[in-house]
Amino acid sequence: MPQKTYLQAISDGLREEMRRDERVFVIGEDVGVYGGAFKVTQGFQAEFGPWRVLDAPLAETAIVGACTGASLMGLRPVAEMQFADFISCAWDHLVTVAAKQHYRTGAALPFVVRCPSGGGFSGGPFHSQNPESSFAHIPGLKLVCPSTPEDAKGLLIESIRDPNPVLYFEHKHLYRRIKGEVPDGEYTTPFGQARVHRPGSDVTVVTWGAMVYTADEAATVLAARDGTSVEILDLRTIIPWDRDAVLESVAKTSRLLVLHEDTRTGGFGAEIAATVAEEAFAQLDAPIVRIAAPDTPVPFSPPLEKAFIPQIDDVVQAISRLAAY
Amino acid sequence: MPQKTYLQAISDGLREEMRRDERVFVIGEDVGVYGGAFKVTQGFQAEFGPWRVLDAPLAETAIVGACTGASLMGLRPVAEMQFADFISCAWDHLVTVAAKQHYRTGAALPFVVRCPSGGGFSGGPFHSQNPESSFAHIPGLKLVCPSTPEDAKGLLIESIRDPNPVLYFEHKHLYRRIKGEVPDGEYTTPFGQARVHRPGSDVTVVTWGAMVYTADEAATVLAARDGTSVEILDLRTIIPWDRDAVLESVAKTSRLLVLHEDTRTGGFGAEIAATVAEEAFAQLDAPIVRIAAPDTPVPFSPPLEKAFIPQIDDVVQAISRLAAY
Amino acid sequence: MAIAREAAPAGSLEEVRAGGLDRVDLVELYRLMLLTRGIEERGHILFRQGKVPGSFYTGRGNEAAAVGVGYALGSDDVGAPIQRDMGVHVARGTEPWRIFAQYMGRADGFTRGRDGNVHMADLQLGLIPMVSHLPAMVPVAVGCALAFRIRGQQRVAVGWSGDGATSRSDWHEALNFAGVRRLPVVFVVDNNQFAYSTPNHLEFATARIADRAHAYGFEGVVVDGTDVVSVFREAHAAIERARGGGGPTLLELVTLRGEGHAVHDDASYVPRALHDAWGRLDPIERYRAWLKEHLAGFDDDADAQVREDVKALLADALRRAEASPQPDPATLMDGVYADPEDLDTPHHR
Amino acid sequence: MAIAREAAPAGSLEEVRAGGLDRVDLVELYRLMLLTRGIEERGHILFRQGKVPGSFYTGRGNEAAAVGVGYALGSDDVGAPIQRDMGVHVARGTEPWRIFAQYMGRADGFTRGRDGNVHMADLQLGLIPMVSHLPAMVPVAVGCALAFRIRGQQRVAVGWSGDGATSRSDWHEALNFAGVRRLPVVFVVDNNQFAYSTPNHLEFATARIADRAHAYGFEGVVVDGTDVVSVFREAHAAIERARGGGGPTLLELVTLRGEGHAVHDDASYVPRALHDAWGRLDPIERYRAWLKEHLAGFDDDADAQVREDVKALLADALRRAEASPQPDPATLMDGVYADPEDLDTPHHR
Ligand SMILES: Cc1ncc(C[n+]2csc(CCOP(=O)(O)OP(=O)(O)O)c2C)c(N)n1
Ligand SMILES: Cc1ncc(C[n+]2csc(CCOP(=O)(O)OP(=O)(O)O)c2C)c(N)n1
Ligand SMILES: [Mg+2]
Ligand SMILES: [Mg+2]
Repeated sequence: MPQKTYLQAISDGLREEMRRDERVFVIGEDVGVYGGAFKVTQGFQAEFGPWRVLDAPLAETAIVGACTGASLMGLRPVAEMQFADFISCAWDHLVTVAAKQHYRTGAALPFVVRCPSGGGFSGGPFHSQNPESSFAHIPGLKLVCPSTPEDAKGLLIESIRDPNPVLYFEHKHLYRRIKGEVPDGEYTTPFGQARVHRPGSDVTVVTWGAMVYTADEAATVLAARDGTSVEILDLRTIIPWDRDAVLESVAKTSRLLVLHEDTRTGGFGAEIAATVAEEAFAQLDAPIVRIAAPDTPVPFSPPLEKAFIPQIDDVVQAISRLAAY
Repeated sequence: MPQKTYLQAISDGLREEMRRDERVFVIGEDVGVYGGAFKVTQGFQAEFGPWRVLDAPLAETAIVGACTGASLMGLRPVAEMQFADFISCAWDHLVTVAAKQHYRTGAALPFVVRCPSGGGFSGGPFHSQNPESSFAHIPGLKLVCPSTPEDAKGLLIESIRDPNPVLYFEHKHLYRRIKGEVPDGEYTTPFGQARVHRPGSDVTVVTWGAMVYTADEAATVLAARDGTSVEILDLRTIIPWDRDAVLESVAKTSRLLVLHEDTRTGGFGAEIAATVAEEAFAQLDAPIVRIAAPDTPVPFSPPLEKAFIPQIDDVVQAISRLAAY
Repeated sequence: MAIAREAAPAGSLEEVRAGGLDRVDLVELYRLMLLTRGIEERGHILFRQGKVPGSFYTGRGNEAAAVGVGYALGSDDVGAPIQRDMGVHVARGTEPWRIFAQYMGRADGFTRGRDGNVHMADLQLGLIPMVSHLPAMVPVAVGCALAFRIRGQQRVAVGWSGDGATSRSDWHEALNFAGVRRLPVVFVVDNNQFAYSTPNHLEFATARIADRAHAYGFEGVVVDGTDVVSVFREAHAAIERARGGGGPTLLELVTLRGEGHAVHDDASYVPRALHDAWGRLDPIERYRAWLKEHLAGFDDDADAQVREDVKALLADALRRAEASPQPDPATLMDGVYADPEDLDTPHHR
Repeated sequence: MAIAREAAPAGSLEEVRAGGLDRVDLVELYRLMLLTRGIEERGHILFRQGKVPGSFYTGRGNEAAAVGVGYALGSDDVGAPIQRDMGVHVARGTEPWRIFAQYMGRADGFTRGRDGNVHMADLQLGLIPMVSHLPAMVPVAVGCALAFRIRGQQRVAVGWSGDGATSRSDWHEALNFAGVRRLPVVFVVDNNQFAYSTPNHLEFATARIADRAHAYGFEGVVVDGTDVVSVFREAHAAIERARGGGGPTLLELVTLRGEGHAVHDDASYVPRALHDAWGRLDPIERYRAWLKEHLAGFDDDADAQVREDVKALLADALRRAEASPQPDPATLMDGVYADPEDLDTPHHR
């Protein structure tokens, strides 16, 4: 299988789906001639024309609202937020109109909003956020957070075919840094199935997105240092999320660390911890630990941002304490 | 002390603070001549004039944005959302501008947004929501959810004087249904201090808003039925929240039920449960139970809404199971 | 400075016929307006009987505005009407008994008890159910128009808002996008002079809302919303212009909200003189008089016949609606997410 | 149909003087523009040296537009400038060394390393720091103006946005509210003809953005943003009109973005002919030529002197900024919430 970057995998998945299904179109700021801020749609307008790769005005509600309307009329819109942070500008439309429409009225809204998210490169408070936790509380939306190139492509195709509004969070810090094998052609990665990124037996780490790699490096450190065996589950999708896989792993390890890049209070890690505290209480041998960013905006300056985003060392220490509890 | 309704207590607190401090002004849709959708500001415009009780256009971002600007220039704005649900229209402004401003720039934004929230009277999906959990994930905002008339007044005055953006969630279903003693004149109720609504020793129930009364009725049923002693903590403020009080109560009872009217997944109950699972693991004798609405929009029709909002019976059963664990 | 065009009032029968309305249409418009008001009046009675949960809203005074536009839509066109637009649903052929079931939160209402009031639509008729947040459906109408443009279909979308709702963000983003791309969409503003208690002059600072069309690069037209014939004429012209590639139009339909914002509101903030002046312009009375004057053969008997038919229809609809069951609480959790089969509809193919 | 007024270009020295700019002002405007460009050019060098984290943006080509408005503000007025408006900060007296510290994310930057780039302001100078989300600060400027109106203060707020940002919701809600209440606020649009790669004709469908002022009930003026003297004149007139109770004005300042959207963008989507045409209108070159032609005594020597002064100032500022420490990670959690003492400022009393 060919090696591809995470970015290339997303771009390929989208292009292939547009070739297969002429109902799929792309809308966003600067997605056309410019190919998008991160060049995911580079060359798309030349191939598909200006009405299937549509440069929108600087207006996120117009963009996502257009997805609602166009999906209702039978198309399969894929919107791009220039940065995930700007999805706050379409919050009302998403939670009020899109999320509640099928439950209230039976109308299906098959569209995708791609959200380049995450920090790690001094993007500052408005170009680094991970908004998935905010949307996880809103019934009616599906949330996807791939960490590998293979999943990035398979989950994007699955997102486009899903009959619901799907927010697809692509982590910017993985775009060109992460390469992996990506199958050619058509395949889908199902929602709601966690991936065992690393099997283990002592401690379960549940995470997603860029933190999968942080967890993995921490696990490698620990394996080498004292043989602690860490099982890493990559959730891949946040809504729906794979409770069974988490509960199974906890049944095996009796110790749970939840790790995410977003801030702690009210983050999705709380939901995972609360669920396990309710459903696997008897299996737990130690407190459930959450590692997340502190409750502040994402700071710009490297020393601050490093202190903000969970680091390998933070995870190593937390796992050690947990293993020793 | 005089008995007042919850609504009257809010209105009195606001009026008194406007009399004491001429920097305080009210802005919102129909707050002037009409006195607000729920008549909280009835008669205010006659007393304070049209520029301190300002009918705004139908534009929530203009309203809350005006609060940001006016508070920066030294005033103490109190905005009214016609229903809490419409705060989704000011989400971006609140999370992007207001919440992050002090951390980034040192500028304090002392304003309040009053949000008539909650269901129970067939308001349907857009007039019944409890949006506090969504905002609880956003560092920089304070969130207030009074349940008694006394607290409603004291917390409102405290909110107006707080140097931060405060979202004040007043539960519509308590407006005229709940009466209580309310001190005359000036007093404040501090943020971050839970109120022991009912002392007890077997099971801790942590809740807020209208659910305080649901919990109380459930506790009365159980006390009569089998003598189960339920301690009810009314959080009163969600951000900041009183972790110490919760942990203390759990240390005593070893059993925790978290109850809220909003939907379950990603609700603030998850944060409370996760915190206790992390910090009081050794004290727990039973799984932490959450009772909340199911993950759907708020349905309109009475049989559906009744099945949606946690009922006394649901709480009775959950506490019984917990006590028997 | 005025920018919008003021539409002429209803003219002679010849003019009206040339505009596409024959005798049958003219009587049908009347019937639809009666039906619209009848539905809302009976809904109000149901409310007072305690059979309608929550609150209750009507579009009294807006019947001509709603029916006139609804009747001008082509069969494949779509629309997203709002709280005063029962007439659009009626003109489109929505079954009255299901509207009553909707009001009462019954299983046969269009939202099966999950939403109330006029937060509903029969999707099969090309109507899109509104949400409370105003004017959130206007960007959706634009999205429909975008789909038509992408697919090269000769279809048009209509997006409604109130006068107050034009102050909000969504309205601007939607009109701007539609103007830039010259999409086949018509924007209708039901200007009933108040947004709840807030009068026009506290909502916007132009002489007319329709003046704003210029800010988006298309034409604005002010129409007397109590005159069903001129509403139809202007709506029809705008819709056909959009269909022909001429881009959007903004139609401002001026009326006065005939009742309070909702049942609990006595609207005492509406100046009496204003209320009285517009009371004389009741769109149904007005149209009846016009018909009697212009349409040969439309006499008291003919009128009585239409009214009887409407009455019978409504009585039957009420009976049927009252027989509709309450929604089953066991279904509470169903359908938060769509299944793939939900895409197997005419729209989605 | 054009609605906005087109401002006249800079006139004779006499006209300019009558407009309130004396000899000292005229040289000062020149110095401020040089300083503005100098700061951004040196910032760019710092970026290439790896000393500026993240990305880097400049307002090249917008110096006259920014300085001209900034200089027209009264001492108690406030403003919320945006990404191309370094000149506003400079005109207002912001210390250059703190701007460099801000670029580099140092402890002495206005946001103490918590935010970057021009997401900053010296609050003491009446400037309000921007956020990324555009144009989120325009409603804030309106809120400032509302406070002035409520308090009866003779102060004015200025809210900036780009051409692209006018498509967004916040812009509409803010301008509408300001128009309805005739608040003392001036709206400035830096129309540099592109929003990232998106040209004007894909953002809006009017001939001019300033035409939209009419939709909000006030006047719009189109100004050549490369002509500092006419920018000052129009800004001054609008600000003083607002101060006098005349309500808002919309000023559209037309330029061409002089560089890519940010350092990584080569702006190859800008048509070459357009680029070349506007290249000849570099606002600093243009103003220098104007000064030499109109201001007696402003010869090569005088020019060189101003440049030398600016150079020295910048060299010193750079040294000072480089000495500023990195922010201490131990402070990461401080100040998410304001303390009561934070209200003990001139603004908040
Ligand atoms: C975003 C939003 N804010 C507030 C409300 C509450 N509300 C319901 S109807 C209404 C007035 C609407 O006025 P207008 O748009 O003129 O429509 P009308 O009811 O007069 O037909 C208001 C403020 C709402 N529905 N949506
Ligand atoms: C709400 C929002 N969406 C997207 C962006 C990303 N973005 C940053 S600058 C820019 C273009 C802005 O164009 P314009 O308003 O014309 O200002 P200019 O940069 O040209 O001065 C975009 C799309 C943003 N900052 N805010
Ligand atoms: Mg109205
Ligand atoms: Mg621009």
